[in-house]
Amino acid sequence: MMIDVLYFAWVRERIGLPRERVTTEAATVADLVAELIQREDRYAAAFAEVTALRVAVDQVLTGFDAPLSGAREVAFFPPMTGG
Amino acid sequence: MMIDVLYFAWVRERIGLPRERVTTEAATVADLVAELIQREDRYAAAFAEVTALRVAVDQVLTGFDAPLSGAREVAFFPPMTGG
Amino acid sequence: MKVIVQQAAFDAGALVNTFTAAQAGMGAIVTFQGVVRGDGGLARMEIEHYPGMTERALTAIATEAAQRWSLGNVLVIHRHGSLAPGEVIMMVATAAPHRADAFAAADFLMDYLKSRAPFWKKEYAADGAAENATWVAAKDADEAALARWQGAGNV
Amino acid sequence: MKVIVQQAAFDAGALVNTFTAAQAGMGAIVTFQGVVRGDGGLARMEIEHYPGMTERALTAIATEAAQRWSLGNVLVIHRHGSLAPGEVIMMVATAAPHRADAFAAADFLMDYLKSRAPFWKKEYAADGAAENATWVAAKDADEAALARWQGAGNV
Repeated sequence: MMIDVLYFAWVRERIGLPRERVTTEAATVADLVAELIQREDRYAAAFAEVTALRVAVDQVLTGFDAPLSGAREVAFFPPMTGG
Repeated sequence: MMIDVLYFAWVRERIGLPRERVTTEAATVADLVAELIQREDRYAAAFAEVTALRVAVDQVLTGFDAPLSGAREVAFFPPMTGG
Repeated sequence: MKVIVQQAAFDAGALVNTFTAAQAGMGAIVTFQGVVRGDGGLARMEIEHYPGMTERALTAIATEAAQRWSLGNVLVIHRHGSLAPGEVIMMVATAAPHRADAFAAADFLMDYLKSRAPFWKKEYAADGAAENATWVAAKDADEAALARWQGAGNV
Repeated sequence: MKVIVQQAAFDAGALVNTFTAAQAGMGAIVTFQGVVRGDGGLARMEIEHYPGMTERALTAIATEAAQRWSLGNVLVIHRHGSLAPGEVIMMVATAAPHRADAFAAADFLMDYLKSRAPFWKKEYAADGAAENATWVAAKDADEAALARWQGAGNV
């Protein structure tokens, strides 16, 4: 399946791009992260402290164990600092 | 001594005037109330439920046992309802 | 710190903007506005106050708030006289480095203002007859609310 | 209920006045404004957000507030892009029949907005150099603040 993967804040800066289209058979967010880490060092650097990250699937916050079945958009980012 | 006595809200309405100058030797607020009640029925009516009233001596909230020595202004009114 | 008691209507938005612009280093601004509700056919209300004591009481409450919390500034403005439903009765504004202080101080100011500042509301129904006008009774809940602040802030 | 996400500055006072005037039967209006603090020589900050999700998250938080408390209306406005010290970052406004609900809902909105809406702040020092800019770290206290709302309101 094809998924749009988005990166924000320092995750975006470490990976070096704001979004990309990924072809994957990953069953969960965690599986997708494992695949991305294999690709290049910059992904490994961005996902080094996965507990420091947040993830949204189709624009809703969720956990790293969330299934990706049917998902169109997955976003990774640090904890939010709005307000 | 001479004291300005002020009345607000329904206390003012029951007594029928907003303020008056009173000559009194009352030692405390409670003594002053006792004197006023003796005067006329309208005072008795206003001070019938003294626990429902608040008092300020020289513009500071206090209790009915407060001394009047040196006081220039005593005000009686119901609980406040501002805001 | 600024305390204003007046009969005239005020422009709450303009006051808020002026208040916000005057702060330095304050990250949080909280405002509360009290508005006349038209419940039960209320036509207007009259707010009586105690000139002199009103300003003293509001200043004392604002000073207490500034001692309890880390505040950059406090504004209290309260009207008296005749007000129609929808009119703004009063406003408090607090500025603080952090939001928890700004919220707590505004909440505190309102609780104390309601039960400790000398204002009294009289409500007039649509017929406007003085004999049908009624003084608003203080709520036990308002007095009870003060207990929330025992030991709150830097006290 | 209204949620606005924009780059442009907004007139907080004008928005507050419009918000207040639009209420019927609401006795209490609370607003919170977040302002850029110039601490430590901050020259400006950049606020990044997640278009699409931002509006969804803010709407979800506002809806949650409206379910928990008796509210007449909720407004949330948040800027993104470049902001200088003293500029207003965002504002929430709540209208309720009674002040306790208006205060609690505004406080709740802020806590959730801070930790659950996808905004990220990057701070630039006076030299403006991108390599010296730092992402603001989330505070443990902000996450902990959410626990305050377990079971609060009509839930």
